[in-house]
Amino acid sequence: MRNTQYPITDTQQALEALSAPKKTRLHELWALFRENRLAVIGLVIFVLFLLTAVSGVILTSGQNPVFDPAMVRLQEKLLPPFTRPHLKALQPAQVPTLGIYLFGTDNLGRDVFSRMLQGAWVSLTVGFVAVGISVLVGVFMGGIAGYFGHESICLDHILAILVLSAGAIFLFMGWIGTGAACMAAGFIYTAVCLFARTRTGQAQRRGIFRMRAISVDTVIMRMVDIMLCFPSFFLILTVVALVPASMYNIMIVIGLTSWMGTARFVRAEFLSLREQDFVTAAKALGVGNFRIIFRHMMPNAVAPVLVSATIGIATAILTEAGLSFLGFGVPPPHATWGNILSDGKGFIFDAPWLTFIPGVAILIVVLCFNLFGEGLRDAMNPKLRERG
Amino acid sequence: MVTKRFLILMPMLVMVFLFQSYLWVPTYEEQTTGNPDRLYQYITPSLGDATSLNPIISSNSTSSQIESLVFEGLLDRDEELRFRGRVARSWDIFEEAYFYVNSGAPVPAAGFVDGPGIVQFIETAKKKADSLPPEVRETLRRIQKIVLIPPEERSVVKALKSPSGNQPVRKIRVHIQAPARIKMTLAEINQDLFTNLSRLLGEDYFTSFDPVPFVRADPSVDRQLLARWAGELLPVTEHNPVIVFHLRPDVRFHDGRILTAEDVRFTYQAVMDPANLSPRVSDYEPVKTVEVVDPLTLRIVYKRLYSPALATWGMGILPKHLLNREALRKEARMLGRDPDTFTMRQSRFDRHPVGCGPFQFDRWESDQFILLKRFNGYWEGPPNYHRYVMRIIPDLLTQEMEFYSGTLDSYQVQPHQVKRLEKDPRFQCFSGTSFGYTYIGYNLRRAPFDDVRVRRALGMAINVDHIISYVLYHQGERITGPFAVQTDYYDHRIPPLPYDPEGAVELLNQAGWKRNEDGWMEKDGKRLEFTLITNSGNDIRKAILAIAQDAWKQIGIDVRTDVLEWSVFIQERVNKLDFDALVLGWVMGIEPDLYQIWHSSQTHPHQLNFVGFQNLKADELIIKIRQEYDHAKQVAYCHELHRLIAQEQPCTFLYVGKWTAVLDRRIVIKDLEQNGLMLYKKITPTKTGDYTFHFNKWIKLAEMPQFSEE
Amino acid sequence: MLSFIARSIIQKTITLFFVSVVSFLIIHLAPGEPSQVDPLNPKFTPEMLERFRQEFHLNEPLYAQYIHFYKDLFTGRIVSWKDNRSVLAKIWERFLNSLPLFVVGTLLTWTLSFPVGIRSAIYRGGLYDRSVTFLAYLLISIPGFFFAYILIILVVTTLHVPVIGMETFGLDTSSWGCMLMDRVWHLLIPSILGATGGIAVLSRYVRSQMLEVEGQDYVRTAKAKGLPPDVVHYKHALRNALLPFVTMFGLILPGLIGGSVIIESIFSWPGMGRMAYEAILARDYPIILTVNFISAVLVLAGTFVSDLLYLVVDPRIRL
Amino acid sequence: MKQHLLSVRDLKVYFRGRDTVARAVDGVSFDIRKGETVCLVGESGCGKTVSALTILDLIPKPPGEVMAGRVLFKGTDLLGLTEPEMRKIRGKQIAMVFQEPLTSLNPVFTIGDQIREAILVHEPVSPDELNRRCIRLLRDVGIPSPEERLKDYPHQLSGGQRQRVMIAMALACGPDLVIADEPTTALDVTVQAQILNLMQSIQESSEMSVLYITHDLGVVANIADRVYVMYAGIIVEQGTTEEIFSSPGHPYTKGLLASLPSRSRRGEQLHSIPGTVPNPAYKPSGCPFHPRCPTAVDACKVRFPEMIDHGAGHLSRCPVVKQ
Repeated sequence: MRNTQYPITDTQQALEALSAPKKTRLHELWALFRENRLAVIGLVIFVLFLLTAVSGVILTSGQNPVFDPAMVRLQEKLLPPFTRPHLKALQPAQVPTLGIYLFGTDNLGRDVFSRMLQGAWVSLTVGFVAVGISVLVGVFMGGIAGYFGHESICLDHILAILVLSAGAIFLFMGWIGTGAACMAAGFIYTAVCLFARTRTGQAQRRGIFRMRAISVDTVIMRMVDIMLCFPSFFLILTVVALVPASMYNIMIVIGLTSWMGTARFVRAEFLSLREQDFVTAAKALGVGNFRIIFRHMMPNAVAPVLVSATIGIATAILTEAGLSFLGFGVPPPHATWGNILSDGKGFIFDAPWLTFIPGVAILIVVLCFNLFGEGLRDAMNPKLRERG
Repeated sequence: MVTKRFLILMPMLVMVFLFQSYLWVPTYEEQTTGNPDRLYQYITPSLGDATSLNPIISSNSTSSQIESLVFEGLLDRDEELRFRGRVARSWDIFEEAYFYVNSGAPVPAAGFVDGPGIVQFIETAKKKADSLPPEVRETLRRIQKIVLIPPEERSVVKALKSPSGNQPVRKIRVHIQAPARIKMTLAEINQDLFTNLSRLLGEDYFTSFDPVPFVRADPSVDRQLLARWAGELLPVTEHNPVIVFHLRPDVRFHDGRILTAEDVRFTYQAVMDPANLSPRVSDYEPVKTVEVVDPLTLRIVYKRLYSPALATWGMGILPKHLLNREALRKEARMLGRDPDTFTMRQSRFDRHPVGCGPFQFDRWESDQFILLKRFNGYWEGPPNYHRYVMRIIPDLLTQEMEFYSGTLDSYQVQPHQVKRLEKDPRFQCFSGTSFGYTYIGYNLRRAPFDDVRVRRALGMAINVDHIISYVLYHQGERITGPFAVQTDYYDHRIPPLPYDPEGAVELLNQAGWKRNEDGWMEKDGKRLEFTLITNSGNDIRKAILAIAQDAWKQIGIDVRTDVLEWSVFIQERVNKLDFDALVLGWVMGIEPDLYQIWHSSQTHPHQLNFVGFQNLKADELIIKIRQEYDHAKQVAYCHELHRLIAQEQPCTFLYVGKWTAVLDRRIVIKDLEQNGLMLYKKITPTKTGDYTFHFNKWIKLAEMPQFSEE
Repeated sequence: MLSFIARSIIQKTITLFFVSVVSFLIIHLAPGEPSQVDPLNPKFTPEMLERFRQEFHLNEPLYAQYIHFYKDLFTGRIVSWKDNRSVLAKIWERFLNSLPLFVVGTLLTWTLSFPVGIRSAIYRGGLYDRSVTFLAYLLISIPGFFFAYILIILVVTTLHVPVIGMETFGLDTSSWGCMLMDRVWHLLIPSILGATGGIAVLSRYVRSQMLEVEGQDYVRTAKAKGLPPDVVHYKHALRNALLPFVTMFGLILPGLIGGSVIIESIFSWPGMGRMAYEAILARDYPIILTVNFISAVLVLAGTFVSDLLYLVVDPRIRL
Repeated sequence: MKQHLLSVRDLKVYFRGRDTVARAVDGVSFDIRKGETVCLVGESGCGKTVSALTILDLIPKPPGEVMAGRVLFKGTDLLGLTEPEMRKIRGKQIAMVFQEPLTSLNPVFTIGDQIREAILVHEPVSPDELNRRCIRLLRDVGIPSPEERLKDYPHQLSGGQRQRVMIAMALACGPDLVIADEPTTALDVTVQAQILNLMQSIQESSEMSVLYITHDLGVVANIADRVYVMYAGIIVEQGTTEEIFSSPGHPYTKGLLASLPSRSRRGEQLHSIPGTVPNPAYKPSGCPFHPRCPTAVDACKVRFPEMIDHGAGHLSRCPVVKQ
């Protein structure tokens, strides 16, 4: 048979015209996501919650907030929801903004609605910052382990770090001279190493100081193992109980005790991505390490991490509520839903709304985060997508 | 498919098994009606577990609650808060006083007199006392006996630490050639003895006594140090109060041994033994000697006047035969520990105490319950209840739930619940004033709190009655000073600070603080601002924090608030005196000893006068109260001190809380009348609000009792 | 095989060492000091505090304290600072208390989750799946203590029966059967509370694992053989879906140590979690550190066991 | 003419997407007679596998859905059977051999387990008998020392051996029809030949019919009695093997034949059909092949072509190509 020439251009055009309408990845994701009605409800409430939290922080902060969550009106304590204030007993400044106690008042006569508004923001901040820390640490650790994992830490690295940290300690203890000498020696050594490396293109491995001690991957994965050895809630509790209670400490502690999953995931993802052709191609083209990581690998690895972060926020809000129950939550003056709830539980017979309003609010928001995250995860899972 | 069936059936069976147990569980009613034994048990909750049941070691409230039932002290307080003998049947208090003959000081109308001369002189003065001023006459009247102690020689070894601390300790022998000394026995303790005697013996008879010539150090030390040692070794005058206890002959420990004076002395020694690390050391530090006169008589001599002394003997008495050296060594050998380092702290006695109280120890399951059973050999007759159970339930709401379901007989009510529970026909309520007060303390070392006008203004700005009615739901009482409201020491005539925000602004203006255009108080361009702190975990304090902040904002003071975790609060802020103002509470004893909290010598870091109250007059009164054994005089001093503190307002005294306890209404007092008839009475609290005073006579009935009107 | 065991034991010992150092540092570098003494109690003097510090070696340098502590731990002589009791004895006692709660909870979780999750996976997207999903997330999302209180209040106010603690107090004279059943009743609510969360989480995992597996070719092969659906799902699919659960299963036991602090506090159940919590409050370092150490040992042992279990479950892995 | 063992009539299987319907199989009819080997040929994605799976009711529902048609097996419509009735057919009367022997065997069970299970589900057999049958089956498919292999897991076997095991499993209950879905695609060429020979020899000895699904015309030439060529969910040409190979009646068949390496001469560029199989959700109007067809005329774009009978059972769906 002879080689027949087909009018290729025509066919291509014809085929393209016929094939599925072009959709962006996001479009497709949205289309898939939209099918899951629960997830859509989750998203809607998620957005509402974000709006509430943002408006909450605007409306409840400042010198004269629209809703004052700290306004104490003792004579108006423990009023049920939808009660009108006794206007005669109040000074004009004390009258609630809405003219009604939408969610009732607490044991000090503070407007629960204002407190919930403020709490929304604080709870959200706790969730976001804690998860943000955990994602950052996790991605960083996992990325390094996955990408540079095969590289070794040599004895001279360890020595340099030891000298530097000894210098820092000396400086801290007031032995300026010794400390400065140590620091200087450390820096000079590091600089020389880096210089030599850039000159020769690669580190030459000679002598005992350049002996490979342990690989980066091992170091990081052992760190993950060590962290996983602590029962997480117990660890959080220990640290929160021992360090002074503050909102920031709680966020940091929750964040620093939950990065291990992310790190493992990112590492695995990087390990498999590193072997893939497009990375090899990029490397062959002489693209720098960091460009490869951030331009090529990170986008692939980070989307699923973000999904689990959504669920992580929900967990962080719950953790904070649990800590509040045990008396270690975010301390006043910040109201969080968790501490409104645990403060209210003593009044469960006399003022049930103090327990139920924050309880149900936490329930709904956490539920929505979870449903939203799950929906997103489903939509992004290529395996399920093919069959769906 | 087997796997599937297993996975579904297994949990179903487990659930069914779990749920069917409901049919077996007794309801509130069934617990008492079908179960007569339940009526002989008293079950009470506690938020925390006990630490140790050894009364000389433990220091928390749960432990002492149990200890008060298992152990018995020499005495306690009755309904009127007077001392009442328990293990001790009765006691005598008198004084032995000493002074060194100061042959270098002239006695008015007698010139320089030696020892026998002084004795003679006082004896004579006593005989013709009529011409003397009344106080001196009164003093002399109390002196029963005067004895002359001849000069004596002795020597002691003093250890001298080098100042830098890194050289070995130097041992220095100090030789003393004590001059003659006069010993007087007084029928009643008199802290003014020497003041009054000096009117007889000359103003500077005592003050001019120089002990230095009588001591010699070998090897010699510098003069200053020697003078200090001499002052310690040869005190010019000395009060030695003496308490003689007469014990009951029929008091037995739970293991059957008779309690004797030896046991009491052993208890004292155990407290003082450094190895035991007893927190009660400071109570007994003033004790000089404890002598066993005979098995039922005990003589305790104190180094100095110390009026709270009697109350300290309310501590539970330990059985010597179980805890002495030999017993401990035996136990250590049994446990395979080193007998030389084994102390009472490691002994099993800690968790299996044996005392002589109305209940004897039975079982203790950590964090679950402590079980006591009644002691049939109790000297006052055994209690009605057969068992006493303390359950440890760390959560108040669950305690409440358990109370409703009938497995607790009492419940410590929170203020906001009082109203609701008082109405419930199943329960009876008791309330009383507690011994703790809450206050806002100011750091008097810092401006602006060094100005009494500012402190007054701060106090006046706060509506305490408001706090009491709204935060405490009327479960509190306003106070004006640091004494227990229930006692005579508290002066009820002192008016509280009025709630007067305008007056407060006035006062601040006087102190130089003026409102600026933003409405904040300002002086020399500086805004009046500070931080008010308290510890976490106490809702009421948190509420006060919020209220104070709000109230002070009204008069133009910018207050930030901070709630800190307890240990941080204490160790970082209070102990290091790093605070502006704080909300805190003190638990008072009945004894009016305010030395540690208000004396100016206690204002250093880690001491309890952290507000930094310093007032010479107050110091003097505090010492006087400490040394006064006469109740009426003590009361008078206390009232004076109270007035002084109220004037100075070193802190804003807020309130003493009231507690309310609910009991099952079926619990009553069962008593035998003299004619042998059984009598059931409603439980009534004593004057001080103590409803458990007659606890040994309580019993639970199966049915709700009906009392006839009396 | 032997070399695998030896290697992982060495590796785990090193990890354990670091865990012990880290936990020791966390606790000792935190501000504040353990004090059995209440610093505001007027009866305590600074000298006494000093003596306590000496007794507990708190005045020594950190490394010496570290050595003291772990020497005591390994010789079994370690005692709690709070009540001078042997820490190991205390932990053992609490362990026995936690055990029934743990066993019932785990049993319910690890049985019920599978049928629920599998059914959900088979009928993916159906009404059953959607309602189970919703319910599971509801249970995951509810704050634990809130849920517990609602349950307790419901039971106490409607049924008037006690639910707190391990048994009804004052019943010790009733029949043997009654007492047993009473204990079972007290077990009911806390264990169900513990299990619901577990079931919710685990059934979600089961569902996603099954979805993954159900699409595999061998499931189709099994169907093509004419096997009934139960065999297809519960034998062919489940057995493969189980692999990731082996890891989780290895980590069940450490959960016992961490315990459920909140549930145990609410139900005043004297279990491990509550002991640990109270130790934290009292800064009872020996207990905190020992619990931590034991749980680290259990985690490492758990991972080791699950590595071995993989050998059993997955024939493709050979050492 | 032998009796039809299986005849598929006008089968339509659609997959519902979110807002699209993928017409994977869009009116397919074919027949298999007893003892005959029929090949279903076409590129990937043209609906061969779906048709095969539909016969055994193995397509995932949802999203798959049989819209129309009948699958007559020995006279009964399989599509009308209930699930338990269907299970009696699967494995017992119609067995299937899949493409990937590695993933199609359950990795966590021994091959012995898997074969035994295939027998036991249909016939109650004593353990001894069962064991003997398994060994015989393995021996039949040419696995050496079958007794030991029974205890092996799939990953311990080579690719060819795995496929032999799959075949053994398919033969376990002596089915009347074996559907082999590209059984040799994943294998080495040498092994491919062995497997094909094995299938042929078994078929000869046991009178069973085989529906052989493949995209490889080389294989077809070797084993098939008759061939159906599928494109985009429809049959475009059918006929005996010789007819199809000697005188293909459809440009698609021609294209396929032209792509066979054995047919090109040395030094000549290998022929290929431009473009790919259309997405089943967006099929072109008219003749689905027209965008790729070198001989397409304007009418092809609008009119769906009917089958044209070329006689002797050779039919094709192209009005343009003339014999």
